[in-house]
Amino acid sequence: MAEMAYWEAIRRAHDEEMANDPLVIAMGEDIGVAGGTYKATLGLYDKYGEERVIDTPISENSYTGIGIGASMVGMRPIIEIMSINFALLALDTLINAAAKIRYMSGGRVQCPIVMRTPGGTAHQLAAQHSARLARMFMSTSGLRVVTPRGPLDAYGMLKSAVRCNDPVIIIEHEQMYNLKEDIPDEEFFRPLEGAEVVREGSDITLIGYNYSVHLCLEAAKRLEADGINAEVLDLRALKPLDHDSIRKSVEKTHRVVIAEEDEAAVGVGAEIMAVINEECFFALDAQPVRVHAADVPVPYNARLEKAAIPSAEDVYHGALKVMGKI
Amino acid sequence: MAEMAYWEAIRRAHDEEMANDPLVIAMGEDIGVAGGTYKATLGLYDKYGEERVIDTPISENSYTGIGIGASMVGMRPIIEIMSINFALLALDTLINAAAKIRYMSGGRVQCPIVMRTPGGTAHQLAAQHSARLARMFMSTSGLRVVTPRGPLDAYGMLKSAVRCNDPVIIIEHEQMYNLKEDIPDEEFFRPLEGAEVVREGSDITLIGYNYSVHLCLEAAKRLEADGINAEVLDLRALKPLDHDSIRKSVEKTHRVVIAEEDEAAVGVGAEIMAVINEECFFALDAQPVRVHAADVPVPYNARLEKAAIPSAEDVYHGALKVMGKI
Amino acid sequence: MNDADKKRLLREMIFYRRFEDRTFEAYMERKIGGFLHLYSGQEAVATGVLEKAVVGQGNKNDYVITGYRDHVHALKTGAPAKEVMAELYGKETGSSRGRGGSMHIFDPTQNFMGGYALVGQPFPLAAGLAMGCKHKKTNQIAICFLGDGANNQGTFHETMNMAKIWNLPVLFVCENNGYAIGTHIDRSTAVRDQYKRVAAYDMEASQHDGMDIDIVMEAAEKAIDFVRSGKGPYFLEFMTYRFRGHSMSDAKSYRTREEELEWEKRDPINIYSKRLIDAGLITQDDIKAMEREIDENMENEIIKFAEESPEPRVEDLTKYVLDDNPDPRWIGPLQK
Amino acid sequence: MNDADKKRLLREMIFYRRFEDRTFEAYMERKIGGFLHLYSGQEAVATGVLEKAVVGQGNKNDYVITGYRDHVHALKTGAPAKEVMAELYGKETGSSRGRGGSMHIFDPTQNFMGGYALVGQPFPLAAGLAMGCKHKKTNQIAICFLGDGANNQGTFHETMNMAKIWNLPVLFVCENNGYAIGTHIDRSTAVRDQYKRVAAYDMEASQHDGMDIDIVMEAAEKAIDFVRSGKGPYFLEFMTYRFRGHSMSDAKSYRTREEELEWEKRDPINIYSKRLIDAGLITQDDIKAMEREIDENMENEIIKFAEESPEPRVEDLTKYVLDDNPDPRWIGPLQK
Ligand SMILES: Cc1ncc(C[n+]2csc(CCOP(=O)(O)OP(=O)(O)O)c2C)c(N)n1
Ligand SMILES: Cc1ncc(C[n+]2csc(CCOP(=O)(O)OP(=O)(O)O)c2C)c(N)n1
Ligand SMILES: [Mg+2]
Ligand SMILES: [Mg+2]
Repeated sequence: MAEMAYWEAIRRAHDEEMANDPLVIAMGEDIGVAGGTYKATLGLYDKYGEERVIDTPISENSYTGIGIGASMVGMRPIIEIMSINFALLALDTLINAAAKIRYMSGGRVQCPIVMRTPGGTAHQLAAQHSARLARMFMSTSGLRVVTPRGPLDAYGMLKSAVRCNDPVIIIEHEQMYNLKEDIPDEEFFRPLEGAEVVREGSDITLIGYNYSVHLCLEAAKRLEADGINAEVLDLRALKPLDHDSIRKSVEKTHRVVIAEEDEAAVGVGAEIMAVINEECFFALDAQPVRVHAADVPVPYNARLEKAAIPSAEDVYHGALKVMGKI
Repeated sequence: MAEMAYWEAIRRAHDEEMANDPLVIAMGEDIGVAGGTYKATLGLYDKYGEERVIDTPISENSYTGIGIGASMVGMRPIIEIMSINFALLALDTLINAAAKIRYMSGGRVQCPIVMRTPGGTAHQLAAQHSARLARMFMSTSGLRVVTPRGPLDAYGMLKSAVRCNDPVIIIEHEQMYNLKEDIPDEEFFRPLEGAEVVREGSDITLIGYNYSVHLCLEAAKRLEADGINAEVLDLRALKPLDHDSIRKSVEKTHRVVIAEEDEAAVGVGAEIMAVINEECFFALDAQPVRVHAADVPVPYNARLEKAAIPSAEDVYHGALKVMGKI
Repeated sequence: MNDADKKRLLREMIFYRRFEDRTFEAYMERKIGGFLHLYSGQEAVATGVLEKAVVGQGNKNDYVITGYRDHVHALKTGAPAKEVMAELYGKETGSSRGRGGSMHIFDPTQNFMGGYALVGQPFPLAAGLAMGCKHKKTNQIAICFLGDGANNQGTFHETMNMAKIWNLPVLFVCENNGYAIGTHIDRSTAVRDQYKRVAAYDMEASQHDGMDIDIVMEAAEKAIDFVRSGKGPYFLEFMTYRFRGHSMSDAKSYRTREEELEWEKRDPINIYSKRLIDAGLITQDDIKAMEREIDENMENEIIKFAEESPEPRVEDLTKYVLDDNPDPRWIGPLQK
Repeated sequence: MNDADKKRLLREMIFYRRFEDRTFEAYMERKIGGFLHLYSGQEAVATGVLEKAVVGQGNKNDYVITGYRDHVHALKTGAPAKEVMAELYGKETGSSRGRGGSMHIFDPTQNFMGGYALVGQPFPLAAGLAMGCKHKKTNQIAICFLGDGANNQGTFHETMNMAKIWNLPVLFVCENNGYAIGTHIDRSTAVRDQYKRVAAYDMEASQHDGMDIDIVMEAAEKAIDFVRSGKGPYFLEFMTYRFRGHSMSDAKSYRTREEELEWEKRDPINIYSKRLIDAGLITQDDIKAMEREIDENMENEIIKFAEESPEPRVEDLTKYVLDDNPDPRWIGPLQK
């Protein structure tokens, strides 16, 4: 057991998987000589060489495509996209190709790539560097999408993603790379499916994923002070989505807040709301509430930026509303 | 008043807007000499010349970007993307640029482009030619998204879109181009906002957009035979979404089916469901039902393709379920 | 190349032409749906290039990938014609189990890695296949066939650059038929000679007649040797013509009958059959007999198989979306 | 160019350097957030090129567009320094009303059409601006400044091709500083000389020293004449170097101190001031005085303005997403 930062956990997973299987490679901008913008591959260029830790040109669609092509002949590429905003450039190879190749080949060809990319607002990065976009991947058949909330999952899910035979998108968050957690020294894996109750509670369920889990946990603490016992559910996997865990928790608490940092409507929260309607409508004692970002491109000014995205405070207020306290 | 096909209506709107304003241009693959895959610009190359009806190379991201740049200096480009699947190649210029330029310039620069593109399944076009994707545009701040269900809107909304100062995405459908409707001979406009009740009813609301409105209308007819009086609401505009009309109809009928052809979860239907939860939860007498496509890339085989996408029959069954009849 | 091989090659090209003609008929009879893009006129390119590659030897094959005009490329790698036809019929026995259709033929048992409908998308996929070969040191190469119009897509540029800097064993074959659907190359492309464009990546390239299979084979042999010997990527351009419309609904209003006739005079099958006849290797009658035999086989074996094969079961709609037998260690569910 | 202009040019370059230095300080004081990419070392390029374009004349200006390293380009077009600094401070008086920040300076009153954070995105936007100029027959041109790394993006290729076939009045200026963040050009790009890449589009191009503003101006004048006279696009490459890290958090581990020192010897400000001193136009003391005056102005006018300006109001969060005063005829609501 040792404390490890999120970025170190990712780096360790890379290292172990590359040591384990020579077919595992990493690709991305500045991941080699420079060690990666968030240090996810620090030192691995020296250890595994430039043919396995590949610095790419600024050509997102095609280096993703090259990773996909390599995966079709058995390689296991871990593709880093420096920021999820740039992933919009790679949606053709990712969505039109990787997500569909297994299906349109009648199951005869597979694309076991991993794409890692941080989404989310950080510190005033403005409209072109603050998108979240989880929703776009989550709505695409043929992909797996996961959102590790901390080092444990960041490590264990990356390792699983490398071994899984499907294209897996791992959505990280700029504000989580320095987050720390105790991690076992022995190798372990964390599954790519299944939501997780990260705090047991009985009065209300706060549902989050990626960074918003932390907002939920903070809100739960504040609710406790008010005598409200909140359960926090980390979705972990957005696709496939774990309906059972959602239903179970709602059937227990009868009240829900869904918290996400995402930009706008038609998001993960909407889908959760729909699933709750479809699977446990009559278990609800109150109208579920979505806590999400304002429907604006993210502004540069710090005050506006803060106003644009949800805080733990907003989740707390959402919960009070559901509880009928405001 | 004369009967006009959907494609003719679009062609007429192009023609009138180009005659009205020399700053209006059209761009796209094979839209000039060849007149457009769906004939939306037939004859206009001869009439307005190659500098205004521009055949582009197969370079979706950049010709969209060129249209955006031109719009920043006052031009009014109508950009055709031959199939919405190819629009994935253009999301960088469309979403990272066009949708954000007004905001990140503090309102000082605008991008009045129109992008027209058909989404949807047609006749066994398979996974790479059958995407629908409305959801991806609908969830992007800074865009307007409309889905004309017939010639009247196809004509009147395109004309409004050309004059509007925002980037407008018009999502057409391969199966609607030959659909006919009576259209006034005099020029008219149809607004880019506002849902429309296309059939009044009192027992249940069937909500659709784009092609699925026709599924709803057909289902409504069948329900009538069963003595169920269905209201059909065409959303028309996905962004901004007309919450009022949705609420009004739900408050009247207390029961909802949402029908869409889209691929999977996190779709338009999920958002409608969330809006209903948020705005008229207690008006609901039954759990709302989504009728949507299976969560698969679209298969080639005709039988599988049919099974993958919803039919009027499925909407009808959804309605019966909501009515407690099955 | 011995005489038997020459006759075989001629037979192959005739077979490919007949195969495409037959799919056209089946399309008219509504046995085939979707888009159907035929290869008629361009046979010498795929046949000639792949004759010089490793094909028909299963997983020892070089990797081949292309666009939506993919039947012939698949067939020449060794994909069974019955299965390709069954795919067009949307049958469970089809190359892609009826899920892909004409634009998405796959046969990984022959390393045919698919036809793709997004123009330009196969460029990076091909470079990726090559990266895999290089990495695994298998001495295989990747061959990517695409049209002239595809070269205007950003993926062309991005991929050429990476193929070069990483020295990937990939052969790009540009089938320059002068048109992207209805748009003539001169109206879409700043440079007519496509092979000149890769000078921007310091890549080896050359341009050749694509209607004469002997010329194609000679050029291909050199290029494949170059690539296989580890010298890096190569870009081969062949000047050719498609005799039919872009796909089924094409009225061909964008080109003149004169232009078509000019090219039809250079039909690759006529050029090659004349050459073999002139050399005394074969007679007109032999060719007639060959055609008859091909047609019989087409009906009695290939079409029959496609017709009689079962359709996919609707219960299997959601198969093949993700791995249908995933390892629970990686997938879960999470132990609670 | 007369002596006063020469002195003005020197002053401008010194001002730009000081401006960037000052933003660095403000960033350290946390007055500025986000990413901050400084232009120090490359001043001769934007200053020299735009000196030969139409700038500072409001809507008569040529259109200018660039990436995220955009302060100096904006300033040289005529964007008020106060407003650019206020933008970095996130203030309502900023060039982009505090919504854009360092990477997104806009000043449409001077036809400065923005800084963009997506590498390669300005290529097509620039061609579009040029299309507008051509269409409206205004005799303006569009000028696009981008780095060497951007040339590997697909938009480079797609846009060069269209700019050429449509004969657009656009000047592409490649500021080749040898690096894309931490990746040296030789490791990312098959061809080191960027101007050679546009031969693939039959586009006019040339390469020049980007540290000597006289050389820059000479080359720019020719290129701008070419473009303005309707001969089509032009690609100008300047060899330059950024003296600072890519952005604030850059340890520059990817390059050697020797390389940096080599380039620092060729500081464009030193080269030009030495030339003016040698020609007897100015003395070292004059320059010192100039610097003092610049610094005073920087603090008393520019920084003061930025500091004292108000922040945007939170109530205005949702302004500027769409047209805030749309015409109801086009927008609705629908009459029911
Ligand atoms: C990304 C994308 N854009 C547009 C299309 C529509 N489209 C299909 S084929 C084609 C022309 C391609 O021409 P070329 O590459 O020369 O191949 P050819 O058909 O001549 O063999 C176009 C534009 C597409 N399928 N994909
Ligand atoms: C599409 C995209 N990919 C990656 C990045 C991350 N990134 C920012 S600047 C940069 C390097 C660009 O280098 P160059 O074009 O040479 O410009 P320079 O910074 O040297 O001025 C990269 C990779 C980005 N902003 N956008
Ligand atoms: Mg072609
Ligand atoms: Mg650079």
